[in-house]
Amino acid sequence: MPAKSLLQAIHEGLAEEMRADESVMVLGEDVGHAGGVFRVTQGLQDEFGPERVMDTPLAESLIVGAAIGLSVNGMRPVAEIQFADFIPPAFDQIVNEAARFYYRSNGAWNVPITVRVPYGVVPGGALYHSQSVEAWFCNTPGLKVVAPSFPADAKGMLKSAVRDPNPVLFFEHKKAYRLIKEEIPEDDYSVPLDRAKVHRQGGDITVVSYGMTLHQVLEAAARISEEHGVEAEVVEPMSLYPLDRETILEAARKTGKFLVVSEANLTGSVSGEIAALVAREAFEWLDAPVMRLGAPDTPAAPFARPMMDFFVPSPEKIESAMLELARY
Amino acid sequence: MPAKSLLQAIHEGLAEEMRADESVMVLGEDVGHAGGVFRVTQGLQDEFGPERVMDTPLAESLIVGAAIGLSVNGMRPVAEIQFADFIPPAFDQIVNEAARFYYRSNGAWNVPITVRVPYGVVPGGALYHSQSVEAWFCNTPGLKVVAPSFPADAKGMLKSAVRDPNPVLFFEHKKAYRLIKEEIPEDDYSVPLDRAKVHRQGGDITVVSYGMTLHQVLEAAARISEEHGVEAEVVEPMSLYPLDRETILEAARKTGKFLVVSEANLTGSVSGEIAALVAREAFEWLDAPVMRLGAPDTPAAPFARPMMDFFVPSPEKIESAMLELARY
Amino acid sequence: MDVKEARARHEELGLGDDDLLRMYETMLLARRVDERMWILNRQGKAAFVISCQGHEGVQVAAAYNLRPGYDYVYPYYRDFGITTVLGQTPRDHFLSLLARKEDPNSGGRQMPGHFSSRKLNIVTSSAPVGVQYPQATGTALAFKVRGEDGVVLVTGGEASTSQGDWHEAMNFAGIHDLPVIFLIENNVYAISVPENLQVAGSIAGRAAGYGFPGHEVDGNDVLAVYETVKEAVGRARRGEGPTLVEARTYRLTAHSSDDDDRRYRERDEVENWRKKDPIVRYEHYLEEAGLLDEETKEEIEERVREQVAEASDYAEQAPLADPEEALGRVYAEV
Amino acid sequence: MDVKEARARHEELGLGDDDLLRMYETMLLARRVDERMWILNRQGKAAFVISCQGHEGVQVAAAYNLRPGYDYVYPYYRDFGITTVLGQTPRDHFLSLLARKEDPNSGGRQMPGHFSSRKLNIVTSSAPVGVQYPQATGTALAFKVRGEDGVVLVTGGEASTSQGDWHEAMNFAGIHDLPVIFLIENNVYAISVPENLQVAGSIAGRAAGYGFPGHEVDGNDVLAVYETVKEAVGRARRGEGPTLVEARTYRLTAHSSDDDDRRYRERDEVENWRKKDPIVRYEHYLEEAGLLDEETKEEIEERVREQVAEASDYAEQAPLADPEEALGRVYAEV
Ligand SMILES: Cc1ncc(C[n+]2csc(CCOP(=O)(O)OP(=O)(O)O)c2C)c(N)n1
Ligand SMILES: Cc1ncc(C[n+]2csc(CCOP(=O)(O)OP(=O)(O)O)c2C)c(N)n1
Ligand SMILES: [Mg+2]
Ligand SMILES: [Mg+2]
Repeated sequence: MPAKSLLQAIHEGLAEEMRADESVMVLGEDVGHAGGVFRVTQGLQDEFGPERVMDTPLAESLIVGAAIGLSVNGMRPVAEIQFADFIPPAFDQIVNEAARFYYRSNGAWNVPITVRVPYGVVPGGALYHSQSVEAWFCNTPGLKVVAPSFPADAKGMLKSAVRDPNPVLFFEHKKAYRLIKEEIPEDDYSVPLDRAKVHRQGGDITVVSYGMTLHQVLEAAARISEEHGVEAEVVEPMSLYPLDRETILEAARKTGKFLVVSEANLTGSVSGEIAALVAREAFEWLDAPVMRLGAPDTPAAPFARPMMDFFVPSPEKIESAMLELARY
Repeated sequence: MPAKSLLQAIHEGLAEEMRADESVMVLGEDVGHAGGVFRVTQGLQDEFGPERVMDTPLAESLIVGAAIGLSVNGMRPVAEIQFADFIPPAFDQIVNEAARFYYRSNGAWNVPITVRVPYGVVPGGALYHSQSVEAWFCNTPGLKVVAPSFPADAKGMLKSAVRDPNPVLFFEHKKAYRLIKEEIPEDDYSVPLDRAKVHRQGGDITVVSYGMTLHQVLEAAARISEEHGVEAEVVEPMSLYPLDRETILEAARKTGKFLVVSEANLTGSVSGEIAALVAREAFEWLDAPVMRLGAPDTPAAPFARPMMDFFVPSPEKIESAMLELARY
Repeated sequence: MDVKEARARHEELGLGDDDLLRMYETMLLARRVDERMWILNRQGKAAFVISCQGHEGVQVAAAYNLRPGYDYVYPYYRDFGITTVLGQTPRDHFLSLLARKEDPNSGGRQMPGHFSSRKLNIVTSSAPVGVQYPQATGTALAFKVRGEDGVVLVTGGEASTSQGDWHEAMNFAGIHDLPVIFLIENNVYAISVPENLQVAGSIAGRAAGYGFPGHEVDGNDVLAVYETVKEAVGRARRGEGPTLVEARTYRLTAHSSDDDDRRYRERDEVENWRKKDPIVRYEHYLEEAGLLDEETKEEIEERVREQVAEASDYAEQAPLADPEEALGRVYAEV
Repeated sequence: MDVKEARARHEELGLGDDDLLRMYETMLLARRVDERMWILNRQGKAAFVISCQGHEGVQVAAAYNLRPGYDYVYPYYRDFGITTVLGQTPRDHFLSLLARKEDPNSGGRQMPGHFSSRKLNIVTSSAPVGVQYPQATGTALAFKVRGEDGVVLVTGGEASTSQGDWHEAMNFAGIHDLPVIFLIENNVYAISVPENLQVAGSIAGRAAGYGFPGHEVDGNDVLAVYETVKEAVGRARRGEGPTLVEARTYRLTAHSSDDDDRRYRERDEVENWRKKDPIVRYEHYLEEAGLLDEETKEEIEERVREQVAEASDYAEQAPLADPEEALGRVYAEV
C-alpha cells in the first residue's frame, strides 16, 4: 500500500464514487479544467466531462442551492466551497434549507448532498483563507458535520458522505492536504460518519482534537510519554455534529482528566460543546477541570507570520496544556 | 413610572436615540409606514421621515451591508431583521464584514451599527418564525451579541448599542414583546452591554438563563422556594458574546450547583460555552455536574400546537431540572 | 365580441372547452378553499392563513401547462392554485391549515402554504423568501444532464426578486440554458412595502441582461398567462433555455391573517382591483364564448362548495399531530 | 492622426497635458510596483502577490475623476492603480506586501491588495468577493440623506457580479437613485473560470433592467474609460443616480502568485492581449498628441524606478508586525 496524502485520498474517494455511480457530480469554483485551487478535483473533468464536473459561477449560495435541487432530482452532488471563509453566502441554503428538507416535509424529501469545505490556518492565508468555521454549523439538527484528519479515514468518510441520504458538511484541513500522509487500503472501503476514533490509548489524560492540532496532539503525546511518562488517550471526534458521545465519554471517564484542543477561536467553538458534555456526563469521574485550548478570541490568523504563529495553538502550547492537565 | 412592555421599551429607546442624534437611522423590511410587523418602529417614519426610517427591499444581506456602508460614512444605523430565522442571508455581512472591519483595518474603520433581531418561539410561528439562532454569532470576535429579557434593561441596552462603536446584534424575544412588562425609569439612562445581572439571590443552586426561559426560571425559583425551600441564584447573561465571565462564575462558585436554561436547540447552543466556562473555572466549587436544559436537537418549533409545546422547555421541565440539581 | 371571435382565442392556444371549464373550476376551488380558511381563522380554529386570492388566474393558467409528477415545481406560499392543478386536494389544504397529523405537506410541522408532495414533484417549500430559485436551477440541471425533457416551474412574489438568490439563479439558468421557468407573481406589495420601494426598473426587463426572454403579462388575464407560460414551457422542453414571466396581479386580502393591510393600502385601491378579479373576468370570457351560463355556473359552484365543506369537516375531525412527532424524521436513515 | 486631431480627444474631456502625463506616470508606477512585487515573491520575501497588470488603464482613468478624501472608494484586490491615484504610495504597497508593522492597510493582518485608508476614504476591503456592493450603496445613501454631493466608486471583477450581493446593491441603488458608480473590471477570467461560464448575457446590459445606464467600454483605452466614468461621476454628483460601467480588459499575470494560469489559458491568448497593453496603447496616444518623446519617457521611467526601489528597500528594512499585535484592536473602545 503506497502512502497517500490527505489530498490524494479525498481525490481518490471522489473519483471512485463517480465511477461507481453515474449520479455523483462535482460542482464548484475552478473545480473543472483547473482541478480546483488545491487540485483535489484534478483530472476529474477530463474523465467525467464538463457536466458532471462543473465550474460554477462565483456564487456560493447558488452552488449549495443548485446541489440541493440536483439532489431532489436524482443526483448526488458534491459541492466544493473554495475556502471555508467563503461559506457564509451559502449559510441559508445549508442551515435553513438542506438541513430541514427532510424534517419539514415529514420525511418526503431528503437532500443527499456533500459540501466539501477546506478550512484552517495556512501560512499566508490571513484573515480570509484561514478560518475554522465549523461551530457555525454545529447547532443545526438535520446536518451532519464531519472533519476527518487522516487520509484513510477521509477517503472512507467521503464515500460514506456521498452515499448518505442527508446533507453532509465535509471539512478538510488545508494544511494537512499535502503534509499528512499514510497508507491507504486498496479495496473499496468506507468509514462511518458517526464514530469517533481512539488514536492512542493512555491512562493519564484524555485529549480530544481534530484537524492540524490533532496531529500536533499526537506528536506531543509521544513526546510527553517519553519525556515525562505521561500517557495520553487521544480521541478524534471524526464527526463534530452529531457527536459520538459514548466514545468521548468513555475516554473521559477512563482518565478523569480531559482536554479539548482545536484551532478555532476558543469561545463558542465546538470545544465548548464537547467540554460541556464531559462536564455533565463524566462529572463523577473528573479529577481536574475540563480544559480547553484554542485560538484566542481575535478574528482569525493574521497575514504577518509572527502574528500568525502567535495566533495558532502551537506545539509548545499544546504540550504544556497536556502537562498542566496531567499534573493537576 | 408606568409599566411598559418590552416592545414599548425598545420603541422608546429607538425614538429617543433618534431624537438625540440625527445620524441615527432605522432600516429594514416594513419598518416604515407600517411600523414593522411587530410594531416596534410604529410612528417613527411619521416623526423622522422616510429617509431616516427606511423600508428596504426584501434583502437581508443588503440591509446589513448598507448599514455598514452608512456607518462608515457618519451614520448610526439600526437595522431590523424581520425574524431571526431570516438572518442567514446577512451572515456574511455580519460575521465576515461588520465584525472584522476594525481588526482588519488595524483600527482605522469601525462599524457602529445595531442589528435588531426578533427571535424565539411563538405559537403559530413554526419552523421559520421561531428559531433561537444566537449561537451562530457567538464564535465571532469583533461582534457583540446581547439578549436582554426585561423592558428596562432592553431600553438601556439598546441605547448603549446605538452609541457603541462596534457592531451589536440585539436579540429580542418575540413572545416577551407584549407579555413582559415592568416600570421603566423616566430619565435618560443607559445599561452597559457587558454586565450580567443577578436577578435573584440564593444559596442552593445557580441558574443562568435568558429570553422567555429566564422569566420561567424566575417563576420556578419563586415556586421552589415556597414549596421546597430551595433558593436559586438566577443570573441573566445580558451579553451572550462576549460573556461577563466574572458574574457568572461568582454565582456558580457561590452555590456549587449550576444549570443553564435556554430555548435553543441544546447541542451547540450558547449554553455549552457557559457550561464549559463554569466546568473549567469553578471546578473546585462544584458539588454537581454542570447541567443544561434546552430544546431537543430537532430543527425548530413545529406549527402544530402539541408538537410545539413538546418542543420548548416547559415550566414543568424547568422546575424539575432545578429540583433535580438542588437534590443532586 | 361574438361567440366565434371569443372562442378563437382559446382554440388557437389548443385549449378545448373542457380545459377551459376545468381551469375555471380549479380557480374557483382555490378561491373557496381560501375563503373557508379565513372563516376557520376567525372561528379560532386556524392559527394562520395566507391567501392566494387574486392570484388564481396566474397560478392555474401557469400550472395547466405542466406534467404533474414529471415536471418539478417550486411553489411559494400563495400557490394554492398551482398545487391544486397539480393534484393537491382541498382536504390536503385543510389538513395542513389545521396542522393535522395527516397534513401531506409536513405532518403539521410547517405553516399552511408550505407545500410539498413527493408524488407530485412539488418540492418542499419554506418561509425564507428566494431560496427556491437556486434549488430550481439545480433540479433543471439534473434534467439537462440526463437528457430528459422535464421542466421546472419556480415561483415567487415580486419581492423575492430582491434577494441575491434570485439573481444567482437567473445567471446560472442563462449560462446553461436550463429548462426552468421563473414565474413572478407581482402583486405590487411585499407585506406593506410597495413595488416602487422594492423593484428598480422592471423585473421582466431584466431577463434580457441574462440573455433569455422575459415577458410581462397581465396576471388577471387567464388566457394571456396560459399563452405566455405555454411558450416558456415549450422552449424549456425543447432545450432552448429559461424564460422569465412577470405576471402582474394584486393581493385581494391582507398579507396574512397576522397582517392588517389598512395600515398601508387605501381601500379605494383594493376596491379598484377587486373589479379586475381574475375569476370574474374569466367568467365573462367563458360566458362570451358560450361555455358558461347561470346554470352551469351554479352547478360548478355547488360542486366546489360541497368539496370544500366536506374537506374542511374532514380536516376538523382529523387527529392533531402527536406531540412526540416533534422529535421524528430529523435525519433520513442510511 | 495628426497631433491636433489626437489632442482634440483629451481636450474635449477637459484634460490638460499635465493630467495626461500624471495619469501616465501613475499607470507606470502601478505597473512597476506590481512587477517588483513578483520579484520579491520569487526571492522568497513576499508570501503572496496579486496583480493589477493589464488593469492599470481602467483603474487610473476611473479614479482620476474622484475627489480623494471626500468621495468614498470600495476597491477590490487588483486596484493598485486606483489607490495610487487616490494617494497611496509605493511605500504603502510594499509595506503591506511584506506584512510590516507600518502597513497602512491592516498593520500586517491582511493579504496585500486589501486596501484601507481612513484619510483617503478607501474603505477597508476583504477577500469575500462581492460584499463591497451593498456597503457602497449604504455609503452613497449617507451622502444622499445629508444632501452632500459625494460619490462612491465601487469596483470588482466580472465574477463578482455573480454574487447575490451585487444584484441587491444594483437594485437598491436604482430604487433610490444613489450616487454610486459600479465599475466592473472584466478581465475574462475568474481564476480559471472563463466569462462564458460566469456571465449570462451581458453585465453592462443588465443596468437597464434596474432603470439606470450601463456602459461597456474598452478598458484598455484610457480616455474612453475616463470619459465614461466622468459622465457617471457627474450624474451621481448631480443626484441623478447610479451608473454601471463594464470595462473590458485582461489580466496579464496569473490570478495570483498561488496560481499557474498555464493550466487554463493558451499562451497565444495571453500574447495577443499583451499587444493591447493599456500602457503601451496610451503611450502611443501621448506620442501622437506630442506629449511624450523618448526623453520624457525615460525621465518618467527613471523617476518611477527610483520611487519603486526606494519604497521596496524601505519596506524590506521596516520592522515586521509584532506577534502580540495579533490580539489587538478587536473591539473599538467606547
Ligand atoms: C428572507 C426573508 N425575509 C423576510 C421574510 C418575511 N416576509 C415573508 S413574506 C414577505 C413579503 C414577500 O413579498 P412578495 O415576495 O412580493 O410576495 P407576496 O407576499 O406579495 O406574494 C416578507 C417580508 C421572509 N419570509 N424571508
Ligand atoms: C465569496 C468568495 N468566493 C470565492 C473566492 C475565491 N476567489 C478569489 S478571487 C476569485 C475570482 C474572482 O474573479 P473576478 O471577480 O473576475 O476578479 P479577477 O480576479 O478576475 O480580477 C475567486 C473565486 C472569494 N475570494 N470569495
Ligand atoms: Mg408581492
Ligand atoms: Mg475576472
